Amino acid sequence: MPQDTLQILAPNGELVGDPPIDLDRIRELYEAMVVARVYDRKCTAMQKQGRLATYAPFEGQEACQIGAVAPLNADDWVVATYRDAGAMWFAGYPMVNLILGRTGDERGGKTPEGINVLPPSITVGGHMIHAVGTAWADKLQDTGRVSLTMFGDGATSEGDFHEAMNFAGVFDTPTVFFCQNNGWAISLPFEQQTAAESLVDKAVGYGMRGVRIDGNDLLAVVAAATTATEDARAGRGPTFIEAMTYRVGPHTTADDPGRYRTETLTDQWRAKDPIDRVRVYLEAQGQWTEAWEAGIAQAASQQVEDAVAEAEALEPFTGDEIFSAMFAEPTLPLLDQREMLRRDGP
Amino acid sequence: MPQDTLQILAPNGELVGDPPIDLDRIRELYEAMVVARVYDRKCTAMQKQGRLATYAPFEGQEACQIGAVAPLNADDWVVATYRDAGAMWFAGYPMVNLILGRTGDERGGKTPEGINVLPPSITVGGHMIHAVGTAWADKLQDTGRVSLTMFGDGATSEGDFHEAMNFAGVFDTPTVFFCQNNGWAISLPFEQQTAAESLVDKAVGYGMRGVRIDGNDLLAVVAAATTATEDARAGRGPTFIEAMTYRVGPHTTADDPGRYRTETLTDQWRAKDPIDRVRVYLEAQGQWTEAWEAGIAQAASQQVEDAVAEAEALEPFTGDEIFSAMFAEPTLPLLDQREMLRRDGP
Amino acid sequence: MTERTMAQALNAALSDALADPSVVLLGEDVGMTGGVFRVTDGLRETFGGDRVIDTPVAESGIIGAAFGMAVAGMRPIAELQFMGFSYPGYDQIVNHVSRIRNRSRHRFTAPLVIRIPYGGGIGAAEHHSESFETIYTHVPGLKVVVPSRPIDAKGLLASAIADPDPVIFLEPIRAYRAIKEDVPDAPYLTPIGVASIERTGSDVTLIAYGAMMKETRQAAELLGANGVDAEVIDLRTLVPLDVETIVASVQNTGRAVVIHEAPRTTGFGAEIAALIGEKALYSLKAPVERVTGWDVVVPLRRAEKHYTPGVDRIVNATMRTMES
Amino acid sequence: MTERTMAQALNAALSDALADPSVVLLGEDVGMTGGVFRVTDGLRETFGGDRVIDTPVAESGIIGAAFGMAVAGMRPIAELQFMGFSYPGYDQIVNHVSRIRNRSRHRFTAPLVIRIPYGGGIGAAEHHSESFETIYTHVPGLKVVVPSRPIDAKGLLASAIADPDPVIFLEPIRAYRAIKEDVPDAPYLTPIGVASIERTGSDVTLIAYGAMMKETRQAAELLGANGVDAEVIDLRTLVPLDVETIVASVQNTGRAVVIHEAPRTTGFGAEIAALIGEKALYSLKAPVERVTGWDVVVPLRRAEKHYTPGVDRIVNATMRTMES
Ligand SMILES: Cc1ncc(C[n+]2csc(CCOP(=O)(O)OP(=O)(O)O)c2C)c(N)n1
Ligand SMILES: Cc1ncc(C[n+]2csc(CCOP(=O)(O)OP(=O)(O)O)c2C)c(N)n1
Ligand SMILES: [Mg+2]
Ligand SMILES: [Mg+2]
Repeated sequence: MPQDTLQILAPNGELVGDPPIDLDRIRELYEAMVVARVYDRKCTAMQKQGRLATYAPFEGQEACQIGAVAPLNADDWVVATYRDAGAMWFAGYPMVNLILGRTGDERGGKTPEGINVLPPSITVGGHMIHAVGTAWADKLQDTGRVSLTMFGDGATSEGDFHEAMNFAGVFDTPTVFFCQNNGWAISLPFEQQTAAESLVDKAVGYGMRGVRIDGNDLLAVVAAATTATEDARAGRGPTFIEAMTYRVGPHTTADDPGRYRTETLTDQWRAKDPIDRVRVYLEAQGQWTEAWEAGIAQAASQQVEDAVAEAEALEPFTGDEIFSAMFAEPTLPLLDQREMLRRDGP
Repeated sequence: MPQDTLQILAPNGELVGDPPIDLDRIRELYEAMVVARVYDRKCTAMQKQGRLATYAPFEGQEACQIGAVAPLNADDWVVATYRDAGAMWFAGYPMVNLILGRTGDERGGKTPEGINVLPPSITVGGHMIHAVGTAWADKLQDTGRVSLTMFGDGATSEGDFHEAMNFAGVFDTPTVFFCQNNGWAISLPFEQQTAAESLVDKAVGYGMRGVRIDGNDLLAVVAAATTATEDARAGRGPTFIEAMTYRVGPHTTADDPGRYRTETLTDQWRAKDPIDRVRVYLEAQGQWTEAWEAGIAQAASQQVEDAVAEAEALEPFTGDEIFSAMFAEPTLPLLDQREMLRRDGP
Repeated sequence: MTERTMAQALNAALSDALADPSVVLLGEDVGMTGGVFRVTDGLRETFGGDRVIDTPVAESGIIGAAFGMAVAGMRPIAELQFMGFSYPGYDQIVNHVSRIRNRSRHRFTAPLVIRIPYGGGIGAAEHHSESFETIYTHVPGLKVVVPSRPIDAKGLLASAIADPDPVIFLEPIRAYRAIKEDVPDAPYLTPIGVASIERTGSDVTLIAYGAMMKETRQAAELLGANGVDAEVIDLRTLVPLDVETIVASVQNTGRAVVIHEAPRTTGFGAEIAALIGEKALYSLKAPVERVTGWDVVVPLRRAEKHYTPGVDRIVNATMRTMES
Repeated sequence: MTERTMAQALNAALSDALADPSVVLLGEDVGMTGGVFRVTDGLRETFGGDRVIDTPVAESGIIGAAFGMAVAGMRPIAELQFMGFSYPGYDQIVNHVSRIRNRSRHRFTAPLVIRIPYGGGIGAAEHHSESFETIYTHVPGLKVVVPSRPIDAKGLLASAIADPDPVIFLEPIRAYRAIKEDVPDAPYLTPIGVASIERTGSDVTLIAYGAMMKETRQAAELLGANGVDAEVIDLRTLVPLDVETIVASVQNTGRAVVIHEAPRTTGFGAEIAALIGEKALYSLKAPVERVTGWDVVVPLRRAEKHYTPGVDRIVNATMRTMES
């Protein structure tokens, strides 16, 4: 880790700072990390069986996925990416929706009422400004809500990142910018994405608070996310968090990391696993048993299987349905086209 | 001026640092500033007479216009904006071309061979990356050329600024980013463009050298531009320069600054006029006479008049000609359209 | 009723809309200066800087932020200064604004209006004369509206703001102050998706929209004086298009001329001509004529006249259809 | 001659081009991984990281930088990963790439190729199945090329790189590996602006390009088996369009069906239909049929089949033209 990187729980499971949450809460978040990992591995496996489309695993980033969301209220906004299924799920986006999306079904995007998690952004960079807009609306309407946006190191190269950061600064919106610097934008290593030492160096250029943390340290993530969320909610404006983490798996199930990296670095990061260190800590505190973890994992695995089964059981869209959500009401030309499809077939 | 702002010649004409150039060169640059101001005022006047289209005056920014270009070689690239006529002219773009552009004639954009000044960018923000591309080509082809791009404070809000700065940093291109922070993006004051204290704070986020200077101080501008240009030429990569200056005139001849600012601040800046202070200094050095200046001004005024007359004397494009520079050779569909225009008239 | 220019009629619609606290207006220079074309004049004074918001120069940011606000339940109206400056925001429009309803199966929506001054004819600088409506009409999920006169401008803008879906609202620059007409003072809605038959006629159908309505109306008068009875349709909405009105008219007249200042290739005239060919082929007595801008960059002031279709070009094209 | 897929044929053209030191290739993941579709496989190893350049994720930056390089005399080839990710670079393309020659009256030029994989049919995620060729064909100053088969892909890409003007080079994703065919090993140029008559026929003209050529060829076979003799035109270039070949064919057959997977409204089919209506109206025995994608977001994997025109749709539309 570079200097000035907040760490609370060291890779060996020892505390090197003050935990921001109590043991019960750590257990809850640990459980969520385990579920997330099971979900993630299960999806990868199911993709190999051809039951899911391309999948972007987040293994190694579970502390970010769970910790960034931990301080949020149920109705806060979450505006995240294709790699943030863990975060979205923990924020209340149902697993079946995630899976539906991965089978290639638009109905996955239908977040339940009351939950303000947007469908994942597939394009890189464009979504961060949305979390400025939602936050701005909340500020203008004084709802007290906060908007969390999650994105990768690669996304900070896009012009839209800049405009989002700048607007958040200028309009002082309650937005939390949570960057998972996982070392790679597909095959491009961090060092080739920017000449800056660190992404957090960008914050000052937007007049924004910036903090760099050990992204594999659940407690550091929770601490930084909590401060940022509280600041935002209290009207103290946006924060940029750079979480140093690593994508230990491929970019997606279609990617072959062997083309651009060796396993050495990856192995070093595996040794800093975000789940292991919390387990070691919890075990030392007498808060962890193998049986408990097995139970969680088993339930999670079942949940994913069920979600895939549910998704597969759902009748695919009819031709008619592809016209039905372009507008509140289909326009006359769309009805005309629906007629053509009915007449001539696909 | 904020702290850490390089100043060499104070507004009262006294040296507060070491001049980067000798008196002869200062006289040359002074002359150029006078020509630029005469040109600028003349264009404004001619626009009022309806002889030119909308004009964007740079009065108050002459030190930037001349000083930024001063260290360049004849074949270096200059990629600037609608407000940088002074800089473009000093870099070798003929006055008649500038005027032609202002009468609304594409032929103004035809830079003479050997001069690498691009036609001015009318859109804000998009052109800076071009100076990364030209510099990159020069680096790959080892020509030793440097690319200077000039832009305003407002342009730094665009996503393209970010991508340009980032690419320049990553690919270490010989590009000089010269930002004239003239306090306004049309009606938006600097303080509402960014929450950062200063634009130079952005440089670190791109791993780039950044320097803030008194943009109304010719010697500070020349010093900073010379260092940046030499660094670029020597393979030491890009520099970001923030020149603190002020647009004392309207945004364009179509603008009414009374809608968004009072004259108080403008008057304060008039007192820091970039030409006056050099005159005071030169006079103190026995290097300035009224007659000399009047001669320069007279010649410059004549040059503008001549350029306008030349532009007006030029036959406007025929209908045929609007098709003639879309491609190296007009395509068949374009020839077809040319025929239609010939047939049916405009 | 008050006599108003289009700019004033739009201002009135915006002022009416801002009475609803969920409506905000944002863009470059919309507040302090009242916008490049003064369409938002006085609104900041009335509704405050939090509701009529001057933004940094960042079109993608403006649209992306407005999108987020819309998703969160507001009714933002984003103004871009010229169509030539709209392209940096194109990704936000295509990839997010137009799609969030479908992506979320109606759960999240973007009831947002993007106002874009467009078109030439005022001898402006490069990028200030664009007519690229096609790049918006081609995008599924957007409505595209183009008023040609003050009375429609007010009612259509009110409808656009009330619409549950995103609307690209194109404002013809040279029509902003070209004419004044009586515009009702009370708010009203002019429906989106309904063309207006401005003049009935039996010989030929002239189809246009936006700024080109001026030349089209003039051409119709001239043709009338020469014994050619032209029906004139002002489309008013490009998406969703009022196909029925067009087709019915051409079935009646048997001839059609479609007029726009956008470049010819895949301009909106291609769509109209194709539709007429599909739905009224057997009524056609002559090829549908397209009178359009050329596939060139809009020339600058001194040569712009060669680009924008003039009355002559419309008349000549129409006379050609009459010869068949 | 070597049997090659389109991806391999493109790779060969790129490899040939890189022999010229002024050619560089830049884009996201084009180097180390050989690109999302492996079209640039092995090129970095051969020509080095300075010539085959992995860039940050910034489409506007990629195009803007490539533009600057082109202006400075190089021949950059920019790759965007999917058409759905091309929009952030749209401003650079419209406002600079397409215009610098005109803006500088030939003094500065942008001989640049922008390669964009496009189109659906592989059940991809959102934004990975776009066919928005219209937003490029509508822009004056761009050439737009779309190969449908390996042999053309190599020759057209070589021509695009050699072209003195900017070329948008659209690569149909599902054709990358769909077929192999013999492709000459030596470099050659396939001219831009010339359509290819793939099959002669007397009853109807089927006009398509890119990935849709597959279904179009199949439809023609099927129609042939049913006694309908279809002429098949592969446009290969959309701008500048080979109008003559299209018109001559339709004048002969009297019927036309135009096929693309792009959305219908102001899709390229509109342009073709309009042109046929203009230049061959009196030869037409039936309305020109447009078989297109719909004005909807391309559905995801489970429902995509309702979107992309299939053989049946082409056959049915063609049979309808035969009834008149
Ligand atoms: C606008 C855009 N350009 C390119 C892509 C292709 N792409 C998908 S993911 C990715 C890398 C993103 O890296 P990063 O932001 O670090 O996120 P990570 O995948 O590492 O989580 C790229 C280039 C895209 N989805 N959107
Ligand atoms: C992409 C784009 N958006 C908006 C505009 C309209 N516009 C012209 S100048 C300007 C302000 C630019 O401010 P700044 O960069 O500070 O330059 P200055 O005019 O002060 O020299 C704006 C918004 C434009 N030309 N291009
Ligand atoms: Mg990453
Ligand atoms: Mg400024």
